[in-house]
Amino acid sequence: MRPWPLLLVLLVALPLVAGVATLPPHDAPDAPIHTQVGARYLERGVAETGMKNLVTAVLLNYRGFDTFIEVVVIFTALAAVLALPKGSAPVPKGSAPVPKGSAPVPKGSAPVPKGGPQAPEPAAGSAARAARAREEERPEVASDVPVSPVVRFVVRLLAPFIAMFAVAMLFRGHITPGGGFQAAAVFAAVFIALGLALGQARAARLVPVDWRPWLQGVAPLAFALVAWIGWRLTGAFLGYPSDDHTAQEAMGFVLEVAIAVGGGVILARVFLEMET
Amino acid sequence: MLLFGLDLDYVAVVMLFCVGLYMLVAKSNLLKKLLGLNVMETAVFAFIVTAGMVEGGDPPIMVAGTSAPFASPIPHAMVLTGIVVAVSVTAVALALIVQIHAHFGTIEIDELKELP
Amino acid sequence: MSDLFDIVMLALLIATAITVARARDLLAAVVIFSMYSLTMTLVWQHRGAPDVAMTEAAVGAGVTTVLFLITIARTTRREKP
Amino acid sequence: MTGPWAEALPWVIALPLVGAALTPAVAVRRPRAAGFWAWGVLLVTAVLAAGLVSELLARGPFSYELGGWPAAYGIELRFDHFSAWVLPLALLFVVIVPFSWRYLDHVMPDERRPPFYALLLLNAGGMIGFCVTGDLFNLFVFTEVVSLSSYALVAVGGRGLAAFAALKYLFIGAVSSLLMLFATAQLFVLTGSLNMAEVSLRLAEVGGGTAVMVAFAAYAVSFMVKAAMFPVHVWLPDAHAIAPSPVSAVLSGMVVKVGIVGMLRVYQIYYGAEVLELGAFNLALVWLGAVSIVMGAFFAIFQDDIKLMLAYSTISNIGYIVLGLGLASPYAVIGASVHVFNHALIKATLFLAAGSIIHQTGFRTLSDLRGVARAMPQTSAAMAIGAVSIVGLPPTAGFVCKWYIALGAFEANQAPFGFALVFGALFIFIYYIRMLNAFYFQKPVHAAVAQASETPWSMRGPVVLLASLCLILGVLGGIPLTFVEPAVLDLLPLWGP
Repeated sequence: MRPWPLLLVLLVALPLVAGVATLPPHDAPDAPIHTQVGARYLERGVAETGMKNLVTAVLLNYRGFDTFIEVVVIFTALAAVLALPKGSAPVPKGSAPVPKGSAPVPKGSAPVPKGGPQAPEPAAGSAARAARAREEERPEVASDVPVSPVVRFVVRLLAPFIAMFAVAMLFRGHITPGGGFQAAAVFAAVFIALGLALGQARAARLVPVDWRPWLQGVAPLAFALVAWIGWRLTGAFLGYPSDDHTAQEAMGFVLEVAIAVGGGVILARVFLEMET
Repeated sequence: MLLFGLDLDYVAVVMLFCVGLYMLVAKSNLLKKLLGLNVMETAVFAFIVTAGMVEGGDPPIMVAGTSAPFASPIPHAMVLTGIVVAVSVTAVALALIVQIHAHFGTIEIDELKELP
Repeated sequence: MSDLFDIVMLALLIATAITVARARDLLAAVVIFSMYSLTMTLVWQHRGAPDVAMTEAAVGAGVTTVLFLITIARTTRREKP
Repeated sequence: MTGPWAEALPWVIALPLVGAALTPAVAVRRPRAAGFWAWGVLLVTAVLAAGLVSELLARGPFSYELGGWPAAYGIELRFDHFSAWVLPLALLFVVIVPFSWRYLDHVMPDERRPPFYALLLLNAGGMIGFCVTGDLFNLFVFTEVVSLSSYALVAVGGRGLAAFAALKYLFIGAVSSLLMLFATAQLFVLTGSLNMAEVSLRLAEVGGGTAVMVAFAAYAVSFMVKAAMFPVHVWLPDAHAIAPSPVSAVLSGMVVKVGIVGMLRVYQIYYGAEVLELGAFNLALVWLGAVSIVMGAFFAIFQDDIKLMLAYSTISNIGYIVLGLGLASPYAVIGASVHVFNHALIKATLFLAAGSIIHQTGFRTLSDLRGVARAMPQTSAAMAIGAVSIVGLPPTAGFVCKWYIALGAFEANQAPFGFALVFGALFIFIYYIRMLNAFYFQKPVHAAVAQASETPWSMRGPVVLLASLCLILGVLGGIPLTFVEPAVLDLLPLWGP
């Protein structure tokens, strides 16, 4: 065992312990965390936002912009997974011998020196390894493994109920714990379970191909739309009309549904991309 | 809960953080490193949630059956955002790991470094 | 009572985290990690954060674990010593 | 009080992000359309940014309260003089994207273009948001947008090694983001607020203490990693060298500056609160900066791969910026702040020119690229102008800032660091001389290099434009100063060693 990781960990641990040791005690009701901004949310949050679950109120209303950027982050994850090269077949169409931008280096050039493992990409060099890698890719995972009929039956039986649970969580998110993100994760779980039980192809049909480009971006788009509506109504980006509870509820509802649908589609798509 | 003047909850969080950090720097396996990163992330989230709690407090949901004192809602919103960010980072990292394995046939950093 | 629950849970968290670090079988490591996440869920529920607990259960313990499992299926299950 | 352009502040962030969300849908029939779409979106973003800057010049810094909530209760966006960086940022993207249209032909198949351009837009939107937000947690979320899209952009170009470089970047970047989240949480626990101005005010009430210092240290380490300072630079060379060249230009020119801008924001909070004696920290910055300059230049000398050399040169130049900030004298800070912009411009020139050469010849090392100037005179000239600029010779953009930083060193009675700076410039000079010597004065060794043709116009245009800007800004060096000076002079009274 090498000693330097332990040393590094100790080096980090000491200041961290020193830092947390001098914080105000965490369960005292008069700590700044409870007396400053948080206090106003607790006092006036329900009246100002019309949401009884204050976490949802903070997420969608007071700090709605954070949530906007947060759905952008999951969209980024999907874009990232989609942008990565697929499989290990040669990439470029057209003139193959011209090296792709930066990656491979043509024969004859010395390996890139120093600064890490900067060797040229073994385009031809390790054909054997590439072949083995391709070989390993073929054997399909879970979806082709025969699934016991009992499992298949149970999954098919339960899927609608689990989906209903997600919908319930979504609709009651402003009163009870839960909301868009949790519903999104459960939707994705239903999808993954169906994918395992029935096979990728049938599960993939749940999200029509034509809709995918729109559905995967629906959460940021809905946020932009609601932000624009709020801008028109109140003059502030992502503003909620404070006296109109119907409008508040409608806007919050649109956001929750968009997060659930968009997030669910993105998670399911990431799952599909990684499987194939 | 105090022990030798140290807040035990916070110290436990720092210990989790350090276990994660150790996995990240000491393990050679890329998946292990990623698990370590996830442990670290969860530790920071635990720190934030702990900071927002209040002795005997109820969740910040204003319905019949809950009463003051309430936990602060802002840390909860922060952690919700953080969890989603963490899973996004994990998904991208896993996609990269799959690529590395498809190309080099290994996910051990020691072996990757020895490749020509 | 509350203190006892906290101490047990924190000890369990640290124990699971260390087990994740020590497990040579990646599949076992991932499963123990999901157990770590679920323990964390209980702690957060206990600390008045049911929203966070639900998200962690669904996303942290659920989705993350599934993604890890897919990756293990496509790469390798053993960590080399 | 505020003019009509102030209303555009949230939209300048939302526009590229929404544009990214729409990219796959827009390009569903013709994947290549994604490039034009991204360019259009960035063009409109740049117009909005220009409007914001005109507002800034007319009426000074202004804020926008999102959702109409008063500052501390919602999220506040704040457009100050440092935020003016969003305009050159958007403009550089507008120049870089057309370069990528043809460049990508050999990098990826058409069907992967929509997600690629979506990532570029997300990166731009994230950086714009990072520069204008006035909220600490929001800052963290924007950091994650920028970082996550950067990790992916590193990996899009190749297999194996690109993925490995991206993963290394991801691990280090994720730890630095976590440290940032931890520091944010600590400040939140101490002050009960996330709004930067409010945190600063309340920190003054709370006073110093270990926790305040640890939060500062966590922020400092986190942003040093993002800026690739010397001891924590290890992720940068591989990632920046292996990414496709337009991406390298974005990463090296702009994404590392996220660390610098973040550092400036934290400085604003802490100097405003006057809770820490930061003299020691400034001294550390000066030393780290000096070491970064010398080590970056030193490693660059031994590189044969031109993109790897440019990547090491970035470490060296970040060293200049950090050295300037640490010196904490007006001239040095002004020079450093201007160098944030000028280095982005010069690095974009160099990476795009290098990318053109690699694209046309298929070679990427100095020894293979001997004599390329005869085959590609315009691109090589651009490369030469960029090289002269980055060394900091007089008629170019690089001169102004390095001159200011050197003046600042003498002003702060830190003459040895002024010499370190000159010494570093000498090192940098050596390796760029090596490059120019190989390009101009040696015989081609490969037929492909001798017979290479110039790039198509969509690639040559941006390179030529950027190179001429390097020259123009060398003559009109005062323009960026008008933005930076007021901001620095606001900050400096509190700065002091």
